[in-house]
Amino acid sequence: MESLFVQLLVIGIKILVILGVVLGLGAYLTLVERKVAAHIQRRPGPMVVGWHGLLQPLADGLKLITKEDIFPRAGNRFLYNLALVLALVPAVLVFAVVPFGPEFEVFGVKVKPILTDVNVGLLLVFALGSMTVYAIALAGWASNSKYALIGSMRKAGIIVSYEVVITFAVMGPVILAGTLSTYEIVQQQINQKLWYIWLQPIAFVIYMFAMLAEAGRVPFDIQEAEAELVTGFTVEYGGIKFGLFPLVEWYVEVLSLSAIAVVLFLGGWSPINIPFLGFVDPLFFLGPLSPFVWFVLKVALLFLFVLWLHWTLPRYRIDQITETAWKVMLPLTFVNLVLTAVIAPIVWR
Amino acid sequence: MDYLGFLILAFVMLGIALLMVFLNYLLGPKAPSALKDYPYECGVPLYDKSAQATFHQGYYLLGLLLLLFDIEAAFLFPWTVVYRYLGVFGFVEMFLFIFILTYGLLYAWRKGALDWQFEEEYID
Amino acid sequence: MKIVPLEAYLILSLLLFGLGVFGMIVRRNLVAILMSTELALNAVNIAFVGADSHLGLVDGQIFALFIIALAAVEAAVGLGIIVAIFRLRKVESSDELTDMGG
Amino acid sequence: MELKDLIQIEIPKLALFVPELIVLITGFLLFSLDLIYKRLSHTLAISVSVIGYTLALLYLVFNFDLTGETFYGLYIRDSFSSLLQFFMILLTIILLAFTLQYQRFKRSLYGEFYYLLAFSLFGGMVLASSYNLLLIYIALEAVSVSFYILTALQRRDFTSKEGAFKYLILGGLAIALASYGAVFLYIYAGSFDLRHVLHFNAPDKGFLILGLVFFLFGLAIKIGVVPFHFWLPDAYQGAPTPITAYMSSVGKIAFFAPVIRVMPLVQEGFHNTWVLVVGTLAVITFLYGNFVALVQKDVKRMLAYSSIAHSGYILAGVSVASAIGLKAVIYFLLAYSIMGMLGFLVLAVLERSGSWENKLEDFDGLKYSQNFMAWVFAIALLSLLGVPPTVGFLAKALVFMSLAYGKLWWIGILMIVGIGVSTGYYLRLIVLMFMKERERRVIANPTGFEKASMILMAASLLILGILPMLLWNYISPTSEMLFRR
Amino acid sequence: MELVPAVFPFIPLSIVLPLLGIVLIVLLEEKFAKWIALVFSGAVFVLSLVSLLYFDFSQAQKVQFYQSITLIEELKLSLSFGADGLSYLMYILTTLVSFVAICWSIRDHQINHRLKEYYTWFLLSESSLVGVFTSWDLLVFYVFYELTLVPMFFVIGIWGYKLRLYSAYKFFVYIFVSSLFFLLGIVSIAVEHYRQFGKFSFSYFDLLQNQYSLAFGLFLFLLFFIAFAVKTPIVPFHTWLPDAHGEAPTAGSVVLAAILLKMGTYALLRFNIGLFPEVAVFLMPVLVLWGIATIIFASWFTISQSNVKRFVAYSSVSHMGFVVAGMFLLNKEGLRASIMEMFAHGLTSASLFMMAGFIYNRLHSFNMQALRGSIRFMPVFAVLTAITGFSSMGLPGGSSFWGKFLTIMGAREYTLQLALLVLAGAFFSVLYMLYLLKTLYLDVKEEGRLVHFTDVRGFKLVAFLLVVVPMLMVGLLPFLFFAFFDAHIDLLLRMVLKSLGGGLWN
Repeated sequence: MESLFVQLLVIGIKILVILGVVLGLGAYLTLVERKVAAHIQRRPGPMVVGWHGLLQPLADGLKLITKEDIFPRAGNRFLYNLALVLALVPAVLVFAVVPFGPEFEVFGVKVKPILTDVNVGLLLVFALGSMTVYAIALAGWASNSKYALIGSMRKAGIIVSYEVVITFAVMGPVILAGTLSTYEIVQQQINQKLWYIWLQPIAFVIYMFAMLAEAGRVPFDIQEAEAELVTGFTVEYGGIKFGLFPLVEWYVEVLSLSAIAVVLFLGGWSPINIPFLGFVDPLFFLGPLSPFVWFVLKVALLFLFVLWLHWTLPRYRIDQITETAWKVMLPLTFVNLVLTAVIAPIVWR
Repeated sequence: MDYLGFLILAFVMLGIALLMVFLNYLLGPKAPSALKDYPYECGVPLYDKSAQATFHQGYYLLGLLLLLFDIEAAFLFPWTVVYRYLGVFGFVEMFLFIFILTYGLLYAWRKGALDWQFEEEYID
Repeated sequence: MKIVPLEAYLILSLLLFGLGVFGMIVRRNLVAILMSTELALNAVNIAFVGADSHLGLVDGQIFALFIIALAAVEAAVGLGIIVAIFRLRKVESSDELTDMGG
Repeated sequence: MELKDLIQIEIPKLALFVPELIVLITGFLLFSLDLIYKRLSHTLAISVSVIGYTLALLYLVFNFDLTGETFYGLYIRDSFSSLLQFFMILLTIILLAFTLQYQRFKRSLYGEFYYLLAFSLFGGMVLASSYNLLLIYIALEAVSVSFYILTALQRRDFTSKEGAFKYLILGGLAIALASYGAVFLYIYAGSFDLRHVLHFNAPDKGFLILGLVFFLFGLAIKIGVVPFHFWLPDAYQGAPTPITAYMSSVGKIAFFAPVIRVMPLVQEGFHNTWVLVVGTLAVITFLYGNFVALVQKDVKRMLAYSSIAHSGYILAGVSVASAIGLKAVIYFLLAYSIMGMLGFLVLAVLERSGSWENKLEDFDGLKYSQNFMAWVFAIALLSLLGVPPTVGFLAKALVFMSLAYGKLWWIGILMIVGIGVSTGYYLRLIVLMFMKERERRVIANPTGFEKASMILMAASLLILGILPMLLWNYISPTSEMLFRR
Repeated sequence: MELVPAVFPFIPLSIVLPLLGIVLIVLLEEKFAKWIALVFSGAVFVLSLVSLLYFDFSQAQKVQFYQSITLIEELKLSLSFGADGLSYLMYILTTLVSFVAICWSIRDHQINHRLKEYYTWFLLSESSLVGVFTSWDLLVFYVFYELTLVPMFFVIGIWGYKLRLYSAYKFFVYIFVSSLFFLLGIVSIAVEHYRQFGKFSFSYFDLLQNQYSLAFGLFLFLLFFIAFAVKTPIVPFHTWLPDAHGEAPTAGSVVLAAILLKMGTYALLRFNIGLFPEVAVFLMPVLVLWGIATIIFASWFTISQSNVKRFVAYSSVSHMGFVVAGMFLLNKEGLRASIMEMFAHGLTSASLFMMAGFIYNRLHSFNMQALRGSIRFMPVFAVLTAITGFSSMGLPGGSSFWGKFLTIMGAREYTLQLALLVLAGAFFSVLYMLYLLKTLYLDVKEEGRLVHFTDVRGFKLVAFLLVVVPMLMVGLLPFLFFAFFDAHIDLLLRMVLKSLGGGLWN
């Protein structure tokens, strides 16, 4: 048992890492997106600010911060601001239960690279994920604008639908792992020498779809629908408030959900898996750093996949989105759940 | 103690979020004008003073469905964790549960609750 | 280790419960009344969890889980009835539910 | 300790649970039928329900002596639960004879009706057979939620929705109160089993009394005891009339069952408190119910208030926490379930007449156009009033007897006042039906099934009154058994 | 009390036969209804007369024809029937008057609709009345006691006169509510039996063994008394009676006055005195004076009536005053007087109501002024009325004579003043009856436009004769009737004396 001071120190470092990842990386992901989008569309993207636009996010941020604080008339100022807080805080908090790698020892202190390793970690993820509904509904409501209201209702409807789907989808891996702790789930996958994606392809696909929907990514970005709704529920937000909503929605959430996907299906920090036989690590030369790199790689891969979809697919209608959730995905998750329950004894041993 | 880090992070984030809320107020210019706070309406005058009207009933239905299915999920999670100790008994129980759940879904489907434009007669 | 004494849980839950009942009585909006009943049920949940931490058992949490579920059912039915009421008549507040002289 | 060691699996003794299981399966079958057919054949639905319930009933009858506990002691089958379940199933079967015509007339044919009926019946049956607060809570919700929806199942009828909403809100409050009571009982004894809780001997009984008060107040709302009765008249009036009949009979049995189970467990320590609290509630209930019923113009609402009053009479029996009181209570409960149901069912048939509005004037000279209905209604009313030799009389006599046993003369005298007041409104109906001359055509021809059911019920009111041992021989050992426990 | 088992089920048969009749009436056509009723009530009447042969008058204090079926063992609730002398007398009165009522109805013009129902109610009433007088299980007694309400309620309400709805309502409410106190009393003593002997019982014989403290006994006595005081009725509780009797159809009034009122006094005698002799003694002065007050007030009310039916009804109240006063004198003469008056009043009131009904059929009015001198041209009717009137008045040789005379005797045993009070009451009752007879016989209408009415004949004559002949028998051969109840009176007096340990009201 280390002293309280050491514990606090470790926690502080972890928090700094998370904040760095979320706010720093999150901001830079805007640039990544713009670059990827541009290259998909055969154009260069931001090139002016810095080398290949590397300073673009900073410039954007500065611009947004120095805008005037405008508040729509007849709105509710408290809820208007509360919405922003509610959007930002839970989204970042999800990272508290993301395990970035295996336990290691520095200066005689054992450190788990996860902020809060609790036995209900996964539940925490969904609890926090549900909070976004409040943020969005409040944002739409407090803005007192029909565009905002419609956008927020659509978004809330989608989240509501996919919340159910995603909850049932993750039950497969949980059955296999027998725990809700995110760290333990990864550990189980390593012990069982199995990425759960091999046994849970349906769940994985559904999870990815649900992730897109929750994060408001194409093809499920009907709440934005620039052509009809301008920018949906953020239409009355200005300045940095306007900047933070997409940051949270498009980047932080996608990142966190991708990380959870990696944890659940792709074996977390483990290297490439050959089912039931073992792991092959082409990055062995990195030594103790290799798990972290693997983790980042997998998340990045998923993120890029999302970007790729974003700039490739058209947009669905709201009824198609919700009806797909209830009529196709939810029954599929049920089937998956029963199947998993049947085959689960194979992996327990 | 497990949640200490979580709490600290929560407070830190709360601070950051509040900072963000007031950042524009602190740093931005202050030049109010009559039309700046006018709700966006594609340039035409506002039709309704308040946009906080009641909305499409489909959203209510979605809310109801979420309420029910999410709660069922809450029942399934404990089961998923201890499933390996329950054996066949656990499987049968769960199967019944999922069966009933599926039934409920089918019911909602059949009654049109899942359709965006549902038929009117099922409501009253 | 008991960090929080039982009394604290009970006082909190009683406050919430009282708030729920109070809301049921004074609120006029149908949805708000419904939410008040949910509040009361959640107060019970807090009390159950508190009792569990006091007694070192888990039964109370099971009860709480059931309360959550059935509260959801009740809310669903309640919302359904409210929607039906709205469809028949644009009711603004519970004062207008007086067709039977009640 | 390992998680593994905490888990003990008990294989349920399903033989005990078969009647409930059959009802449940019937419910699911009906549910499936409603799903499969876009336009459900209601005759089919009714046949399926009747067959299912009859099977359950037969099982119950042939295994009446089956007793035992299962589901980790949550569920108990004893003669008490068998008796109550028998009545619940039987009354539900009878009810089904009346629903189709009524709904057809009101254009409220819903497939939901049948399986909600089945589920609420299931809930009621479980409610009658548990000492466990958790199971009581769940069963209570199963019954209540079904009732909320059933109440609202009248197409394009605002009163129906209004009644349902009020029922829902106060029902929700009731559930919250009851579960809050469960918290205190849990804190007191660390268990949800009422037997364990009430026999637990802690020096400080504060939590026990607090818990019991909350728990029973919650149930009191469900039953319709007076300071908490506000939902009842509205819900009863707004609900489709067969449902009102159902709520006043099966619902009442179900909601009274836990109270009856608690009653024998009342200890010496707070016996006086029990008598005072329950007795006072009983008195307020029947006095209020009777006085308010007296001024009602709407007969359905009047019968609803009379239902409140009868809850009061039953509670008066409950206040005497002794074996004779228990017998009186069970007898009264079962008797009321028949006569209350019959009263509402008659209205359900009469409502099919064109301009019928359940107003008092509608009953003028009913005898001339609807001889049969008038007679049946008269028997039901006389039984509700407690005129011998109907079953209602013996029930009241037994309650009086238990009051005499408990030396609660004040309740007895006040109960006479209550009954005296009730004479006013019951007799008024009989006077209107038989002695007013106004010729008014009421066209509501009951079908054969309806007629047979009504004859059966009216006859049973008389027969059980004349030959009380038919019921008594089951009730007496049951209550002795409950007291031994 | 000793029980003598039945050789033949006379009493159960008398209860069941009318019910069988009801079944037939319901099943057959309407035109047969009256004949079925006549046959069945006649059969019961004959049955009761035949049973006279088997009644052992030497042991009239024993309960004879006793039969019992247990309903609930645990509560000792049983259908037990039987008759001691007192019950038996009432039983015969019941079968007689029921038969008379049905005889009368057959040619009653007022009874022209809903015949099936009408006769159903009368047969039901007969059945339940027999049950009342012959039940030895208190709860069963109560059942029959209440059951008598229902037929009369319908009879008043459907075939009555103008105020029939109000009267029916009032009748039912008064008696129903008051008898709930009686019910409370019954169950209380059954529970008291449990306290003292360890088991519940509703059997009269078991309950006789109960002992009560004076305060508790007083409470129970009052519970019983409230019911019977309303039923009897005693003056402040009598207001239902003129309405009910006045508005009922003739046959209904006959049954009401002749038998229903007797239920109250019978029950007072059987239960209040039988079960609580100590309390009866304790309350004796009050109750006797109350009875006398009833006589005087009721007489006063009677004389001020302009409606002849109400007149007769109020006269019934004053007669009941004699019954109550005599009963609570608690000596041999008083009790004899009381029982004789019960029987006699059963006959005279029946006759008087039939008289009123008969005149109504002729004149379509109950107004005293309208019927002045109306019976001049109906000699048979005039004779019958005269006998009835003088009997009721208490003329020696008339049936009521014994009731009044013996009451005065009984009162004299205590003090002269009391006897004088009773005498005053008797005087008043003479007064109003004379007034009635004067109106009927001596007054002449100014217009002098008198029609020759048809005299009484056929079924109505039979009905009249059936009550007038026994009336004469009571007046002239009282000892025949003393044989019925003297033994029972001795038994009661022994109980009273035992509870008292000596002198009365000195």
